[in-house]
Amino acid sequence: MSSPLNVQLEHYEGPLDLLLDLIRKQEIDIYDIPIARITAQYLEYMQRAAELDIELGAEFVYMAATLIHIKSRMLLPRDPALAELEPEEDPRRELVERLLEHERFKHAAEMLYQKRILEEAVWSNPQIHQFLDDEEEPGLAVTLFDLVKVLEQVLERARRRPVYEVADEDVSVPEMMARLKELLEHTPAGETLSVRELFERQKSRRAVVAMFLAILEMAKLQAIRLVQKDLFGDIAIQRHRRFAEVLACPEALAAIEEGYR
Amino acid sequence: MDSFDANAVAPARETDPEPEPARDAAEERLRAVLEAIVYVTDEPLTPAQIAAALGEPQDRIERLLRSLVEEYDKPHHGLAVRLIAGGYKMTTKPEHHEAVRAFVKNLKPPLKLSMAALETLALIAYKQPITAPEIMAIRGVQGAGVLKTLLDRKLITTAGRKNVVGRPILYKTTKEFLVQFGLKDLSELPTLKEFEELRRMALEDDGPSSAQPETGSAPGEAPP
Amino acid sequence: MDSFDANAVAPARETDPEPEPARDAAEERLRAVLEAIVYVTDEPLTPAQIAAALGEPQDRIERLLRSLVEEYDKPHHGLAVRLIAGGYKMTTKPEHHEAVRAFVKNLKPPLKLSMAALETLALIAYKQPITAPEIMAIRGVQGAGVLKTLLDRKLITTAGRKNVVGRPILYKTTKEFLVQFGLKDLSELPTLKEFEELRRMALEDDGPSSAQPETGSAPGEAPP
Repeated sequence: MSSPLNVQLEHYEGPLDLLLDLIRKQEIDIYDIPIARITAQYLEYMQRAAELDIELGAEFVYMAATLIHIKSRMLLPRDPALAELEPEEDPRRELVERLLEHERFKHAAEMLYQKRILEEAVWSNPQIHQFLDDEEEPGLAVTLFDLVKVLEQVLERARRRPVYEVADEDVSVPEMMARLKELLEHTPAGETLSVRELFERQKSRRAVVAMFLAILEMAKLQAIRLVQKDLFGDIAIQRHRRFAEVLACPEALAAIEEGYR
Repeated sequence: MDSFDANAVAPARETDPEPEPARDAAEERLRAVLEAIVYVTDEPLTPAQIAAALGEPQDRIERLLRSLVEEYDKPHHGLAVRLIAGGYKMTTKPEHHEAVRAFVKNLKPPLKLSMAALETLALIAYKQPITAPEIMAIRGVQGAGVLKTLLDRKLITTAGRKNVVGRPILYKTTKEFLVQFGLKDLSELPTLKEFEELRRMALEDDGPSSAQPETGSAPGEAPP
Repeated sequence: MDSFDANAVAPARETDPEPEPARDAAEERLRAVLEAIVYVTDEPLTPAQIAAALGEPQDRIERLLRSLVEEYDKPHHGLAVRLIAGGYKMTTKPEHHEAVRAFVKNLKPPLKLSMAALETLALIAYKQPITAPEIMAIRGVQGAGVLKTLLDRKLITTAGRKNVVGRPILYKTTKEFLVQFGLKDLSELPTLKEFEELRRMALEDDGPSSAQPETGSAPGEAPP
């Protein structure tokens, strides 16, 4: 049996690629595929792949079954009476159509590839910014896909954020300190919390005040450090290196609690 | 001097039997404005957009844009006015890429797409709107994974849902797709029928008998 | 056709008493390259810089750049090649600035949204009807201005009030939202589950091989 596979085992994206390659390499008329020969070659490829421990997807197995099925249908003698009533369709037809369609898209993909090479050799230098007003905020053009992607990101962010929001807005400074402590414990080392964001997340004036005092108390205890990168920039909270030590000390916390009673 | 140029630059007018000098001056000016506009904008602009914004009849705009395309098409120009995604856009010509590349400040990131991604993209371009299961069925591979890459790069987008069981999402190509591949519109993709004909012609030419010499491993040869 | 172009386009050559066709083609090509270079760079380039990069004599480059300046100086061009600070640069002509500015203003901008607006819109789209405090709670930041942007753009609208303390306003997406995103109705929004599915498939597919274009499948071959 002649084999076009005698050099090396090529990689095929899928069974259709393999079949097409077998057909084209041997210059077989695709409208009249010698199904027995092609099936044998196809199975040989699978066999070799197995020997080389190359894992082929389930679709390769499925195609093998399809080929064998077609082969058996072609071997079966037709009932002449039935053939007259209802001329049987060539069992290969559906496969041939799929192969042709597959090949068309391969060609189209190659054409796109060529087009892309051409576009990569081309530059544009639009000067529209010279005619736009400065205050126009740079934005992003948006698709529906962006929308769901962004939703996923927001929800993911929300999920990772420790829950500390309370329905009860009557929150005390020590309680707020405890929450801040928990938040900081969940903040990776070296990263900071934004003071502005902390304030923005508070739902009531009281909570904002409590948060403010909690930050000051913790800074005083040297449990946290406040950092401001630029003048008037956002203030960030960092764990002080004594963070754990200080907050593990019950007396200090009790004293603060007493102070706010 | 001026009349010489006017004749030289606008091949569209060559077909015009009687040149009217008065109209020509206005035309010349409008064409100059169009040149400036095409130069300035980043998105390909459709003649309709330009006509509306300038308050000019669309056919006039279209005619002048075409004459701009022709003018820049000449070999003495290193720039081109191109019809991409239904609109006009100025770019350098690809044949000068080697010289131009040295002067480009911000190199655009290459659009690296695998052949599988390109095939899927081609498939969507031809069959749109199409669902992921349909794509898988045609490609014969369990691989709709490239869809996310294509979505991320804004080459495709969603196009509603198909009214079948499971209501799968439909996908279609975007304007960005046309821009990235420098296509006028989808019709510029060779039709599937054309492929079919090419294939048939190739078959007829080669004939079933004439084995081509360049295919190294002739089927008749013995295996190892 | 070619000879017509060659005569028509190069006014520099008009002063040239004896046109040499062989040199002309090379000159034409070099001038085209210069046009592309002057277009592509933002900083004015000196003839010395260009000459060095292209490996051409500087006087030749200078002569061709001057001829480019002359060519674009003609009234049918809306662009100009100008000598600024000892270097050459392509710009629009000042006399067309008003027209171009008016044009840019009239262009309908595409749907552009800031990240904050996009996040808020996504939340409203998927969780509607939803209140401002609820949006804030999920996003973790306050974004009062964003709601106004979305309301102004008619992408969202109010949907009554929620029966909780403070009776906050509920928001929902509008018909305009559907139009902008090409949706028939909200059920056509892709679900998070579908999105995750896409990502999962992408992870599976983009395993070891398909991240890079495959050299095996011979993309270099010309399509028929």
